[in-house]
Amino acid sequence: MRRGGDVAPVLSVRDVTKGFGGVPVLTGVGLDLEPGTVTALAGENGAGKSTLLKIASGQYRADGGSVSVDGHELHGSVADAHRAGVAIVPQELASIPEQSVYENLFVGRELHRFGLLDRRSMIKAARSALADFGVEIDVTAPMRRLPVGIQQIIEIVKATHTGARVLLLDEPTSAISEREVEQLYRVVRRLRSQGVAMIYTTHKMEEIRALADRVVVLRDGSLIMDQPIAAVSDEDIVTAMIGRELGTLFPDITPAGEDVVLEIDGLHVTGAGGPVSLQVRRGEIVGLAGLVGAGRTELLEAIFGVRRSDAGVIRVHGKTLARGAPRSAIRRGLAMVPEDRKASGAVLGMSVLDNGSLPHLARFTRGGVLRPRARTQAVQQAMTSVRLRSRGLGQEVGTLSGGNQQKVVFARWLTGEIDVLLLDEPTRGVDVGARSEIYRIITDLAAGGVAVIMASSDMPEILGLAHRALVLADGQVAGELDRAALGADDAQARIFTLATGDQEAPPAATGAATDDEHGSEDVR
Amino acid sequence: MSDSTSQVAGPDQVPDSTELGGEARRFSRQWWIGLLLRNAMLIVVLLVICYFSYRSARFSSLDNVQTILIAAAPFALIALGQTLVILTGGIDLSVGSVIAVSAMAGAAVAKANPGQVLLTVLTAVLVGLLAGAINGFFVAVVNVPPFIATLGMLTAGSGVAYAIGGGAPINGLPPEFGAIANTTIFGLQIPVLVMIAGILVLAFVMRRTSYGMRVYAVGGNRNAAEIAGVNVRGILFSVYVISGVLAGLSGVMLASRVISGPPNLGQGYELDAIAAVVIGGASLMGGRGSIWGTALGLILIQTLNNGLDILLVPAYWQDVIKGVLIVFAVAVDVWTAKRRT
Amino acid sequence: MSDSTSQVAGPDQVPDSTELGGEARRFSRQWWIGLLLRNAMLIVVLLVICYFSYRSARFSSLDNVQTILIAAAPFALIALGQTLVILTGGIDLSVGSVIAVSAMAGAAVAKANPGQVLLTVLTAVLVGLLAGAINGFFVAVVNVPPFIATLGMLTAGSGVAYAIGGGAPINGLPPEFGAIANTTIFGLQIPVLVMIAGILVLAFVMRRTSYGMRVYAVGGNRNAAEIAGVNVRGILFSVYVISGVLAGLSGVMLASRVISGPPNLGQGYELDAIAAVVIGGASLMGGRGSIWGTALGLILIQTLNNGLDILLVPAYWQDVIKGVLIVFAVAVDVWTAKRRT
Amino acid sequence: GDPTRNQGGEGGEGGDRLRIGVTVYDMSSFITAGKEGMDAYAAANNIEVLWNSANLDVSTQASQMDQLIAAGVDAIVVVPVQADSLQPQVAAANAAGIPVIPVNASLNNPDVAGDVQPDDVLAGENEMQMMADALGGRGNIVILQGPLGQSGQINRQTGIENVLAENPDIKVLAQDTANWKRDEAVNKTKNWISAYGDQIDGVVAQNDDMGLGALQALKEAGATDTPIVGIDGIEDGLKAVESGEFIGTMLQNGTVELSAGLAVAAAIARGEQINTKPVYIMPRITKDNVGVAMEHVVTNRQEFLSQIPELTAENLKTGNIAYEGIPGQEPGGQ
Ligand SMILES: Nc1ncnc2c1ncn2[C@@H]1O[C@H](COP(=O)(O)OP(=O)(O)OP(=O)(O)O)[C@@H](O)[C@H]1O
Ligand SMILES: Nc1ncnc2c1ncn2[C@@H]1O[C@H](COP(=O)(O)OP(=O)(O)OP(=O)(O)O)[C@@H](O)[C@H]1O
Ligand SMILES: O[C@@H]1[C@@H](O)[C@H](O)OC[C@H]1O
Ligand SMILES: [Mg+2]
Ligand SMILES: [Mg+2]
Repeated sequence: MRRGGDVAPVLSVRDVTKGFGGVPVLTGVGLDLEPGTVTALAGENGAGKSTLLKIASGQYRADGGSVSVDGHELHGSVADAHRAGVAIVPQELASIPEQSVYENLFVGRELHRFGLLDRRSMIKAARSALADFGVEIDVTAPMRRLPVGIQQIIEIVKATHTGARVLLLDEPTSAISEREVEQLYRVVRRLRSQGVAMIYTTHKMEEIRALADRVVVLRDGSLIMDQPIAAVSDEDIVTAMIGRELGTLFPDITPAGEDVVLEIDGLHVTGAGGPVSLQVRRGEIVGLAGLVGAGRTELLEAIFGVRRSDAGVIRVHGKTLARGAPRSAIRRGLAMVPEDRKASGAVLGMSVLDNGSLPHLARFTRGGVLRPRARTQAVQQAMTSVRLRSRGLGQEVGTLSGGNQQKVVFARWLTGEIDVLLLDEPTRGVDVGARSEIYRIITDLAAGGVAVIMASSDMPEILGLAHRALVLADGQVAGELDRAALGADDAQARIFTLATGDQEAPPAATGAATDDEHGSEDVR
Repeated sequence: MSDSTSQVAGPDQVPDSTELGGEARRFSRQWWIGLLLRNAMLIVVLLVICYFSYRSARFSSLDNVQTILIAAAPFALIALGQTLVILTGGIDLSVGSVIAVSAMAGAAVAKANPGQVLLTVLTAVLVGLLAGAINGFFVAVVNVPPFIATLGMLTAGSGVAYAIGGGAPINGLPPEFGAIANTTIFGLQIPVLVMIAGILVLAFVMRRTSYGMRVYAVGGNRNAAEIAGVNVRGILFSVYVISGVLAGLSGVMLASRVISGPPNLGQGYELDAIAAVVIGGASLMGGRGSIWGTALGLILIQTLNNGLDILLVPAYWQDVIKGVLIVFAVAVDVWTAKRRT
Repeated sequence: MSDSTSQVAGPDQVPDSTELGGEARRFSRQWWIGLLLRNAMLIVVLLVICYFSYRSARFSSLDNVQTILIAAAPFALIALGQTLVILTGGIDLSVGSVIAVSAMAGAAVAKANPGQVLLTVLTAVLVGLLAGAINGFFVAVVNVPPFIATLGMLTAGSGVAYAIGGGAPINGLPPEFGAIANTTIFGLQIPVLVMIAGILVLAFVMRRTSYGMRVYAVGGNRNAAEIAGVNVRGILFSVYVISGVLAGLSGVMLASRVISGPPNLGQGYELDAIAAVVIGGASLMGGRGSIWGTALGLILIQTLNNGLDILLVPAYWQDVIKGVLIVFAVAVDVWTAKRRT
Repeated sequence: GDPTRNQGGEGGEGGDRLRIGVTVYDMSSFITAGKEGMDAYAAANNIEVLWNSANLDVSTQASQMDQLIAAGVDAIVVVPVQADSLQPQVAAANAAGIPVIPVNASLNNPDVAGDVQPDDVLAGENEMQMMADALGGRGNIVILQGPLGQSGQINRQTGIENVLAENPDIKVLAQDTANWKRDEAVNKTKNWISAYGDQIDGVVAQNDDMGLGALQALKEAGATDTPIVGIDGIEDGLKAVESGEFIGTMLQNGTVELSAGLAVAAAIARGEQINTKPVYIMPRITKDNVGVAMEHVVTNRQEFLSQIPELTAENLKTGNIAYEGIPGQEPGGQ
């Protein structure tokens, strides 16, 4: 245990308070970070974690209390914090879409030669820094072309390479999968050994266990636990977070029906792999696993029609669906929860009520005129079912905490009838308490006959919820695991093997995996 | 403070994003400060009005209010259309030219068919609609940036306006042409009535209909709107068409008021219209703004135009004062917005 | 597709975000198509030039190229400043007025101190700098939306320009005042040289210095830039100052070219300048655009202005043609950009 | 084909066909009417006109001058955007042996080869005198001005002030620019009506368009018998004179004035001896003589245009370039 007590803290937060529009969000939080330690910061969605980190990195000014680095007080300015050596990986990714990967990595600390930009060296350095994470991409490509997962890795690389003495990681792993998480662990441990003080926010217990020296829990803006990791059990942490005990995370799943609801045949996603063929039956939850960049997001987007596809047939209840036409998809009962809630999920400037009623707007109007009561009731109900924490339906979604935004993006589909639910990282950033609610809703929907495809980088989620999992690699189905296989001890290892393409059998480019109605034992 | 999880506005409470937390009690000091902060621009406008009323008794006379209203009407129409366009994250630079083209077209028809007032108005509106549809096509379908699509229309439209008159204004219009703008109903001239109707209808549409909500959604986040099933292209197209139609209406009313078709009518109006919208709190990035805000912006600009004339401030000093005041008004608004959260 | 993982531009290949993957082989059919698609706007511009050259031998004469260059110079300067401003996601509507104010100030100084050419230029530049600093202050520090801050300056500045001359132009300027714009070095007039220098210097700064990279970053994502330690306010302030200084320079050169101080000099130039920047591929949302692109946009606009005059196209048809062509050029560019990725 | 390709050299080759470059400030209605006069004169006199419009931008006009010089025209007629400008361009033209003739607005440049200007001071004096007479030398007026700084605005203002100096009992309540425009004038006047109510006894507008705007404002305010006077004699202005809504206007017939400008330029280019600086004196139009003006400007325009070449040639000889047979005008009288 590193908590010597005699080591001077690098970062100390004293009695910080903060409110928005008169509503307190932090109520007197104090925290000391010692060099070479990792502090896990946990708490429900909306507990105030991100707000605390934003104050520590100068993005917000605290209403009361102080933040100091090495005894020098920071005055709520990003520049101050930056100068003092505080770096942050924000929860909402802060990449510069039009700039290249290497420019994103080096902006603010550009490399020079004879006083001029040394692009060549930056490119080289960028490549090797990313190689550290096993990511090999064209670092001169613009950031906007990369999937969210890769962007998140780049954010991590950026923050970890600034030579910061205090590093604040706000849910750095929400969009990346196991393999990349492992690389992140390595980096965090290396930085710890170099004496960097870190706060690591996450909703995943494994990550807390794997990295943290100490765990701090916030609830409703107050600090209610600050303990060495060894001193607390997982249950202690969860109870501290949600103020109650959590039952089982994954509800039981009802067996799927027989008739096929969604049928994909030879779909070629423009610019991605393929062909992909698959079928989802009534009440079936199909998990999509794979590494970052495997093409899960692209596949879901193509099915829903927001991404172009070159060839293939999509059928819903046996009737062909026009490709590339999201509105007709919605009319046919499809719904989608996109991966990137900020870019394509919520309209951040609009209220919870408006966001919540957007997908099924026609249900809440008469002759084009809104029916306020029906609308409010339906949205209210949907939002309550996911335990949304907001100041009311009138709150702007952009001012909700990250996890609560995710809940809105998910719950807004619950206001009307749907047949097919396409989920892309549905619980990204959602706390354990609310997560179990979302899982319950997903299984309830399935039980009611909805066909679900769920892409997720959260392995337990796939293992615990899916009737069947498809593993994607390079835009194609590399293999399939049925319920039994998913329940087996080696499930995780097998998925990983399929995803990395290390298996004996090549990932035949066929839809073969799906023509087996009853699910095969193994990969073909 | 956030006592339990979700606190939701009751079904009959109109949920409003500017609403303060339910905690802040009515009429408390906090509440008053909040009220002031939320209505900074309104207060600025009221101060300006008070100043002019204090300086000249004539300013607040009923006659002068009429004068302000009739001067405001053609601006108001294009500012309304502009509000919708800006809410989608676009901009319509062409309104000034569309005014000119439809005024010229209307004037040409009126000259050839004296007495056919309805035909005249219809022609002007159709010309506006056509111009708007062209803008909308390039923005929504071809994906040309709105600035360029409508700048092209601004330039080309102005040329067409001149071409209609062979380079000259259309003079010698029949007096009936004047009826459009100069008929008075309930003591108000038709353009003023049209303006009031326009404001009420659009305010209703934007707050109470699904169309309004979709316009906000498209401007707030185009991708998200698309995934939520909004016909993004249709919405984009529609706002340019509405803007065009309103500009056409504005053009024919302006021309009717002076019974003439000058090809440079409306020149530069676009900037004043956009200014009104932005003063009213809209963001040029889209998704934020309101019809009421625009009305407030219009009142500020028109009040300044009128009051400074009454105080006999020379035109160029008027410009200086207007420029400075617009920036300060918005600065105050920005400053209070920061306090508000 | 997605043939393999890492495709990196070789170290000596200038890394450029528009570069196609290294895989596409040189001179293959693919490569040619890529080349065409990437340079759609250049091709449009070349086609326009070819057309004019074919229609009139006079167009491509050396004299006429000089005429185009000297006409382009004052626009080029403000378009360069505008490029930086737009890269940060802002807009500078005030350049037209800043041209007028600094021309009037320069003219006033020149009249009082005939022969003091340097003093004249310095005054104009300082006036531009001051105007830019005021814009920059309101945008960077007070957070007033750039559209409003610079619209205020546009309005107020135009008033000030008139006020300097008491509502009239400054007449009877000494012939020495003409030296600034009408002196020829190596066969090129000073404004042309200043324009060329401006383009080269700024192109260099934007590609090769951290300042340039940070300007892009601020426009690309303000928050990200801030977190990465970029002095966002400083950058924002600086681009408005640069734009102001260049407008000041542009103003004094314009006035010197005609040896006159007209208070309406530069009126409406802002739209042409912004158009050049956007035609050059910049996004008004910030973060995308380039000095070379702007230069291309300038060439398109100036070539049209000149060529249509030479072909004796009536002024109003010129507007129609210009408007249509600008939209089509950008439409082609947008269309090819879609094929490209 | 290239409209300019065949005529490369100095002076042209086809007989003594002339190529004359024209650059005007903008396509205003005045200029549009003037162009018709020029075209008529050019067609009858073997002249090719290279017509450019500067969109009210002085630097565009400079570029158009450069272009015309490079094209080697025989003379340049310029209707300047800005008085007192284009010094370097005039010098360059002179260096290339091309005479420059400003028309309608002055350049204040001693090196111009000719100068064809309206007497705007006199026009201002005349309109103000009409108003003074109508008011009986006593009352309150407002003045609507052209764009500040334009020579028309400055000189007409001087004329107005000259007459005001002789009429101390006429008070100017307000004066400001409405930029020659009707729609600006209507709002400006209405605002003044708000400020002064029925104290306004007369409106002096520096052109007809603004006077017509004032007329509308007065009508809206119910003050229909306020005297208004304008300048230009455009169709609607003449009609207002006819109907008594205007007490009068000063006729500046662009067709006649610009055609004279072209004629002077052509004569200079051909080396003919003429008065190179004739002055255009605007005739006073009142109810008594408005009929003839109306015929020339509106009702009988085609016929009038066909007479333009002859009329212009005649006027050049007599020296009264404004003569068009309006009752009160003398062919030779300046
Ligand atoms: N700009 C803002 N305006 C109003 N309220 C805000 C704003 N930012 C945050 N809040 C509120 O502050 C509370 C704390 O949010 P914060 O983002 O810190 O939560 P969090 O603990 O990071 O949650 P998550 O796990 O979902 O990321 C939330 O209730 C949120 O709605
Ligand atoms: N490690 C990588 N190396 C190269 N290209 C990658 C990599 N990761 C992603 N890509 C690119 O991303 C595309 C797939 O992105 P997509 O978002 O569909 O994947 P995903 O499986 O959903 O991953 P994520 O979980 O990050 O969203 C690929 O076509 C490829 O171009
Ligand atoms: O009379 C004016 C004329 O002299 C000017 O050239 O253009 C506008 C007219 O009203
Ligand atoms: Mg958070
Ligand atoms: Mg994904």
